[in-house]
Amino acid sequence: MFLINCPFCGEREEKEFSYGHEAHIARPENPENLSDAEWADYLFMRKNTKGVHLERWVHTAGCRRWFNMARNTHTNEVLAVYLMGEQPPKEIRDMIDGKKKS
Amino acid sequence: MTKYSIFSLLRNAMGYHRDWQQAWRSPDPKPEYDVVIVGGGGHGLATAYYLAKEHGITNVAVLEKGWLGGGNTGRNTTIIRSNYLWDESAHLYEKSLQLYEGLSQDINYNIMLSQRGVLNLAHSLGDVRDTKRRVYANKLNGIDGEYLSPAEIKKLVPIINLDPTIRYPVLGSSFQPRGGTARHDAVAWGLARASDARGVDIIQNCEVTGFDIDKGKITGVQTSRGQIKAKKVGVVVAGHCTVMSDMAGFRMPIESHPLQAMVSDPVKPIIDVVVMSGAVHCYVSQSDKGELVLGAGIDAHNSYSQRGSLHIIEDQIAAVCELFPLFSRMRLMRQWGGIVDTCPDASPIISKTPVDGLYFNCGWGTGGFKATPGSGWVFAHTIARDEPHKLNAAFSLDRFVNGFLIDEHGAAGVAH
Amino acid sequence: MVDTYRLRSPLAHLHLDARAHEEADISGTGVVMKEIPYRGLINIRGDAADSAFVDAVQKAVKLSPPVDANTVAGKANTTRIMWLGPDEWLVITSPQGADRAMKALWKNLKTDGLHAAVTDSTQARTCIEISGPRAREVLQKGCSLDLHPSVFGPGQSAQTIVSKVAVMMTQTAAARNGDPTYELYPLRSFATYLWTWLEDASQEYGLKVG
Amino acid sequence: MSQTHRLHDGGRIDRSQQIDFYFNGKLMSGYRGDTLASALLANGVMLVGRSFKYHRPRGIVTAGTEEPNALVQLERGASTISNMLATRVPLYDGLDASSVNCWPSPTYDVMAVNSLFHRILPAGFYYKTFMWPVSGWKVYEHFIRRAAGLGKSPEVPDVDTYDKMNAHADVVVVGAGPSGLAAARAAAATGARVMLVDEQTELGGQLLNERFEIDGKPAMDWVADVESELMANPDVTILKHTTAFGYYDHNFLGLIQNRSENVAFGQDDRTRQRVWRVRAKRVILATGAIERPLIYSDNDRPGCMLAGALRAYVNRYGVSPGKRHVIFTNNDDAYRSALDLKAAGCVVAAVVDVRKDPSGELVTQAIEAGIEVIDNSAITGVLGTKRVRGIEVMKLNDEADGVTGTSRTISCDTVGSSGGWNPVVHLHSHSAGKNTWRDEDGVFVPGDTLQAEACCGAANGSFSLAQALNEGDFAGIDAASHLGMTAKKRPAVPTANSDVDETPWRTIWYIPTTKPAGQRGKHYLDQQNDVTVADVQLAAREGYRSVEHAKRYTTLGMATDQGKTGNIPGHAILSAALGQTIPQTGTTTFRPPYSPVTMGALAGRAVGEFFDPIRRTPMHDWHEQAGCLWEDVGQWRRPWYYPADGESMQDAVSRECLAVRNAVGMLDATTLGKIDIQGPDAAEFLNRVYTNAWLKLAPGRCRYGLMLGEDGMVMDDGVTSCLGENHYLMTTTSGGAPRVMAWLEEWLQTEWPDLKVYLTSVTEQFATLQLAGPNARDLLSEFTTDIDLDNDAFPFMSWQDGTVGGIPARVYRISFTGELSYEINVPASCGLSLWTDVMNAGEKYGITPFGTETMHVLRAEKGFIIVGQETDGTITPIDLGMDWIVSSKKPDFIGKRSLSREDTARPDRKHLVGLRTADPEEVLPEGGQIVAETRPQPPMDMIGHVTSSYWSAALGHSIALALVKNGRGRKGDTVYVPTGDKTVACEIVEPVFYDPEGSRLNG
Ligand SMILES: Cc1cc2nc3c(=O)[nH]c(=O)nc-3n(C[C@H](O)[C@H](O)[C@H](O)COP(=O)(O)OP(=O)(O)OC[C@H]3O[C@@H](n4cnc5c(N)ncnc54)[C@H](O)[C@@H]3O)c2cc1C
Ligand SMILES: NC(=O)c1ccc[n+]([C@@H]2O[C@H](COP(=O)([O-])OP(=O)(O)OC[C@H]3O[C@@H](n4cnc5c(N)ncnc54)[C@H](O)[C@@H]3O)[C@@H](O)[C@H]2O)c1
Ligand SMILES: Cc1cc2nc3c(=O)[nH]c(=O)nc-3n(C[C@H](O)[C@H](O)[C@H](O)COP(=O)(O)O)c2cc1C
Ligand SMILES: [Zn+2]
Repeated sequence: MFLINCPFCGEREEKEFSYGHEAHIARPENPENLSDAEWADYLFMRKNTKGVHLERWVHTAGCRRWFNMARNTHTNEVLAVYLMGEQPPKEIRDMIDGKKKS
Repeated sequence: MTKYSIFSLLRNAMGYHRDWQQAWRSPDPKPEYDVVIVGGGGHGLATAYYLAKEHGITNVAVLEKGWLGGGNTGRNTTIIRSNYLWDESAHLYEKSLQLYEGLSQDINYNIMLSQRGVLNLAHSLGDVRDTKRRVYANKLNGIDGEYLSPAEIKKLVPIINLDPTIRYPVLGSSFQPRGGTARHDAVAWGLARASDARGVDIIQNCEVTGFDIDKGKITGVQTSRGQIKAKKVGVVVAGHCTVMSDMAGFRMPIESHPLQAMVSDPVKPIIDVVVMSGAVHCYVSQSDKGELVLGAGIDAHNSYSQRGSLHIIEDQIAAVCELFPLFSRMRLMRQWGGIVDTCPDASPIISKTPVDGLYFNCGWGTGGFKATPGSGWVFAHTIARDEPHKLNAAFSLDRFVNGFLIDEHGAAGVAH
Repeated sequence: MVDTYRLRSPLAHLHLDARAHEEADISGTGVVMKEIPYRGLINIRGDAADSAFVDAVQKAVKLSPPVDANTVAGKANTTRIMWLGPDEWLVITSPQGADRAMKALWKNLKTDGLHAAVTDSTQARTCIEISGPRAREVLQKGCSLDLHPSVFGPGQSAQTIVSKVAVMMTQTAAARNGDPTYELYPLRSFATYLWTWLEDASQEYGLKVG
Repeated sequence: MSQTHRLHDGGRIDRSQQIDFYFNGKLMSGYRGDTLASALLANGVMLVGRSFKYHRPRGIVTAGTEEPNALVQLERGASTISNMLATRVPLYDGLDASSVNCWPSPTYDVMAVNSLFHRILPAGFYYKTFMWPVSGWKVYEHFIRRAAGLGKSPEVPDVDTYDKMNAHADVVVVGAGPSGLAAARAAAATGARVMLVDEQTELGGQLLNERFEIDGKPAMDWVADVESELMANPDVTILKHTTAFGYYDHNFLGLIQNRSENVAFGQDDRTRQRVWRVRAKRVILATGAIERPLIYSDNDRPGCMLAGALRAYVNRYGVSPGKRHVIFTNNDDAYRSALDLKAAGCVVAAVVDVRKDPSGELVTQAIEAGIEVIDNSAITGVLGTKRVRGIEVMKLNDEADGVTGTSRTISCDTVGSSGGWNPVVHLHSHSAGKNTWRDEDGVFVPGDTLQAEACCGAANGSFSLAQALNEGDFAGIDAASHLGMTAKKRPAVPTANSDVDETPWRTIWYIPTTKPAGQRGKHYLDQQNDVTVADVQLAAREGYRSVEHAKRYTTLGMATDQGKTGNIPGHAILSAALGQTIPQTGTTTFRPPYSPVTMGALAGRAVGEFFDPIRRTPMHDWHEQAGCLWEDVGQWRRPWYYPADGESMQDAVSRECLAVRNAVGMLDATTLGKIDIQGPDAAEFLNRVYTNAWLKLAPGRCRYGLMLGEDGMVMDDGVTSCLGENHYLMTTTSGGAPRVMAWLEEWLQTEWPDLKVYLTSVTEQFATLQLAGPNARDLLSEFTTDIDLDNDAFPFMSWQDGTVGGIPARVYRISFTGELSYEINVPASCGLSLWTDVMNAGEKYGITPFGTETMHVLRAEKGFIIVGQETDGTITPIDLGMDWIVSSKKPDFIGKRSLSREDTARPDRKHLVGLRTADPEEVLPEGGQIVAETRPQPPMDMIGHVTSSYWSAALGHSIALALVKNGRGRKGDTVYVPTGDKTVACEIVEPVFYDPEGSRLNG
């Protein structure tokens, strides 16, 4: 069971949180202008990265706030926690890019 | 291939079992195959087997990054049933169950199919309604199934707690008598042996690390053991399918989650059917060796760690103890996890892809062991003919675009 | 105010008063528990960085909403404000002070130009107070927070889970002998489960109803 | 005295406290401090049970958790426990144990015939046979399954209770041997919060079994000193008889504590066992090492033990395991056993050593003590079946892969073998810690890990006492310093005197005989599952080459001991058979639990009434007293119906329905979700989450809304009211409330943070009394003076504030029953009081309390949907015929785009329709499948299913709602519902059966 550092309440066990799946999927501005395939991409297609995964969590049993988290899905290591609306810290972006290059 | 039988066993006993052949060879990869199957789980092996058997395509390699059957095939709770709600699913899983029923003889390897019957319990009025709906649908699809009252359940599972005052009392159940379990490893090994006998190369410790795609058409795969050319490639890697689709350059509607299972210490027979409860989240059967084989639901988060969290098990075991208070004093002997590939509509994808000659079979999530032969059978057809069989036509990747989903969440409870 | 004879607390059916009467001598027990119903509980939302909001709260209840996570402003048994999240607080008042606080908060916070919310939750929860030398152990049976006094001392608060029940929780000033006192605020529909569970978990230490 | 094998003195047992116990029904006695195993041995009992497959007689092998053989069924009836290790059961008064897997007794076991067929029962034989005839398998399986299992499951529910404790620590030390004690002491000295855990009943670890000295005093005195020092520190928690069973991600440990001395029963109101869920900042694993057996022919005979176990029994329990002992070793440590046996006055017939000219100090001591040392030799056979009678010894050849010369027989009844030690890397491995192979002595030692963890002492492959103490001390300090803590006064590092010069081990995994494996006796690797060297070799030969295949094919390491003694030798044998190195082969995966964990303890208190909370409304007690039956809705319990004496469900529901249609009924609607919405953008927010338009709802008015998922499917519904400017109250379904609240917050916080809206759940703030029926207005008017109930002043779909019965109330005029209806919301604490008053006053109006079933019938008569019944996650509003609620003007709302996909836009999707059965008395089964044409036999094409179906007392005929493919295009058609024994014909009709004009709810 993970120990998750809620950016507002501090460290709590995973059971207090709900998982919100992949982060940074913005809802399209004008859905009506999208093709079915583009809409399906938004609705269903997910990164599911093996390695550094950017995801969302919500502190359900605590402050009820949503936040982002970078976690290695292979090792379950939590690499960073950052607020909604923020981009992942630079070192995380580098990790992801580094991975892309390799 | 030496035929397995009581006679060959006796004959070999004379020679201290020194003369048994290898169940399958461990050849080096050839430079080129007609078909490369990526993933040596049950589904990949079944695909290779039926390619050879049904379609005469024998220049086939199964590439497995670890040991064959070491993925979800080797870690599932082995529940087999075909009583799914929607026609598309029911037909596919029923095909699979029928293939299972003849598989031991077909592949000459005893997979220990045990059709002891599967119960899916209902604990609320809503459950009852959904369960009956599924049973009615099953019947009209020609699938065996009944709805049982608590009294009828008691006859099948005398030890279950039917006290109507418990938190979530058992109000009824569906029962599929032909459902049951099979020895998971034997399914993988038997299919490997039978495929090998038909000329399929089974290559373990060979990880696919990339695809060779030329003008939208597949030409081969990159592996940890070098490049292998292939006219067609079928990918059957369960939890790793998006790792593969990333390599091929298209997106999938799949997430990989830990799913845990566990066994108790071995005891004398005490429960004779498979009992599943979606509502209180547990399922139980007893293996031929005597362990209780137990499972529950997935961990919510994505993970490739092949480990899950303790709290999932705590909740699940509480449910087991509620339903079977006498298991409270029994002990867990081992727990483990798999990486399951969940699809938004809880149905699999057996499909052509945007890349010519590249086919994907995935999304079985928590419930694909029961589909192993059927999945291989339709996937072999899809690869051989470059078009789906009518049994898997609905399970295409396109359905996420056009909306023809096959949503098995609502009525199937846990999908094992 | 409603006639008190009409009020029935979420745990009334457990007849705790009668038990408290019977078990009046609480010396030597490990755990003492009681229900404190009808405290004013008012949920407020707003932006703590906005001085207009802070001033409005201050004006209404003479306290500023705490900005430190997991803390409570104000003294036990007086009006307090519990931090619930970065933009959410719970104002706790005496039963008598509830209506007045609600009105004052509404009046001050619901003014033009201020985006704030005020919601009466007085009826939605009850308070279970648990104290005694073994109170912490009882809670730790069902709560995964670290309740060690160095971490969760008087004035600390949290929203968390005890057994399977979501609670707002705070530690009020420790007793003179150092034994802690905790207040748990579960939703009223869960109160019976939580009380019964705590009672069961307390058995081995000796429990009295206070 | 029955304790024939008890030594005259010595041991840590309390001879003043005799304890009587039963084994296989026979009364025996031992002392406090004994384990069941030591007491059995004291009584001369070595044969404890039978093995799984061949039913071979099996004895006690070890003195600890690694025990593969000595399984017993502990106690009987409700407190029985299967497959308990005799070596880990502390003796208590009246203990009642019996052998497993044998009948009638371990001495004479009928199933031992299996052993005769062992030649045709090699690994995996069942995969090769039982296939013909096809129908035969069912019969074979029946017999195979009958033979399954070792012990027995209880047959009655558990009598004990369990609980859990959550804990946090700076440093958790697992293992309280010298290394763990040193670590705990060093860490505690820094002020860190330390938790020290050991599965044994006493601290000391291996020291309990030895005659070592530390800091110049007997080692156990040192242990006692450390213990009292730690006990005095309030920040140290010591848990004895507590096993760390699993090590999970993010430094989370699961421990299981035996809380009662008597492992089979709880005592003094306490729970029998407790699971500790521990979050550690740092973890120190000082879990020691497990001695590994030498794998010689017929090494499973009762009397074949581990060398270390022999001295454990002598030193710790004052028991001589046998009358004549032989030590068989590849290392010097086993000589300690010989010396300790000898010192205790036991007979040591010989030490057989596989090494040539062993020369360490302990060897010299043994020779000086007059013990015969037979070097460069191997045990090639064991005499005796139910107890060792002697051994055969031959010289090893140079490669140690064969034996030479003539065999010599040594008579003895006990053999203690030692093939070296394996660090207990289990916990380290649970959370993906790696292990590395150390070639010089052939052991896997812990390698890299992701956790904040360190290993020390024998667990780290450091086998000497001095090393254990040193490493432990360092690990303790190091762990604390990672947390920024240092000791003001650093305690001195303990010193040991026990370290002596030792000859290196000679690692021989397989002790040869004159014939290949399997042809002369059996070399057991996994004693519990009867896995032999020949089995592993067969697996390799047959292509099961991966260590994981070999494991599964042979079942090596899959028994209750999980291969603690047998795995590594087994993997070595496999490596040899494949011609590769052991690290190439690798190990199988270590998985929790370290040793079996009681399921009841994992469930803890969360069983029975605590399995899951029941949510109670303020009126719960009233309903209960009124004798209602309950329906579970989410976690809520709601009245389902209120049967009068002797009334059937149908009668009760019909009575309730008619009361609402003709008089007035009252429903407890408290459970409906209620969300308070405030903020300048509240209307805009509603506009985005609902399918219909919300910008123009005036204060005082209510509107029904449907919420879709982004996939266009109906997710929830409810009525939302405008309470004032920028202030709304949304209601949701009872079961869906938490999900809807979470869903709305998610949109606000993640997608639309710019919207100024605050949401607060107020479900529990109110008690909600729903009055429905033609008399509702008259009845309500008796309770209020300040609410104008006139139809014009208070029309359908509006609300008013006021007082009801003197209680401040908000009354909504909304209706789910199709009747004139008011929902009265009062402060929750007043709910019961008002309910009671209204019930009393309502008598003259014919008031009847009604439950969810009646509500469902009434709404079905009106064709109102229930989300989750008419919908199942695949249904759009258009499917439901609710196009009217889907705004075509709004550019967007959640789910809108999905409605225009190819499949969702199809005109012939399933539609909600009504069904009228040809026979008006016939009530269709809910869930029944609908066909357009029947066939004599399945399969039949299904076109839909019955979603709701009831007897309508008001209409005098049955009614049903259904989802049918192209249903709206089939109005008037006859369709069929095959129900198994018959087929019911019905007509497709409009889904509204009652008062289609809505005059009643508007009136
Ligand atoms: C705990 C648990 C319980 C379950 N219980 C049930 C049940 O009771 N009933 C049921 O029907 N189903 C159950 N399932 C689901 C079922 O196990 C799976 O759906 C099914 O086994 C999938 O088979 P597969 O062959 O597709 O995948 P796998 O067996 O996972 O095979 C995929 C293979 O692909 C390999 N691979 C991955 N990447 C690469 C690469 N790059 N190159 C080469 N090879 C690669 C993997 O190593 C793996 O061996 C359960 C699953 C789990 C985890
Ligand atoms: N000379 C040799 O060949 C040799 C080999 C091995 C050990 N030893 C001796 O053993 C001792 C090693 O000391 P140490 O402290 O490293 O180990 P130890 O064996 O003394 O202590 C380990 C303790 O950990 C406990 N333990 C193991 N797993 C556990 C779990 N999961 N949960 C709870 N408890 C658990 C064990 O019961 C034991 O009490 C020294 O005295 C050393 O001389 C000698
Ligand atoms: C149906 C089934 C039954 C099992 N029975 C046992 C068993 O009796 N003993 C055992 O140790 N493991 C048993 N296992 C678990 C395996 O040992 C192993 O944990 C699992 O296959 C996952 O592999 P891994 O732990 O090596 O990752 C069983 C697994 C399955 C799927
Ligand atoms: Zn938080």
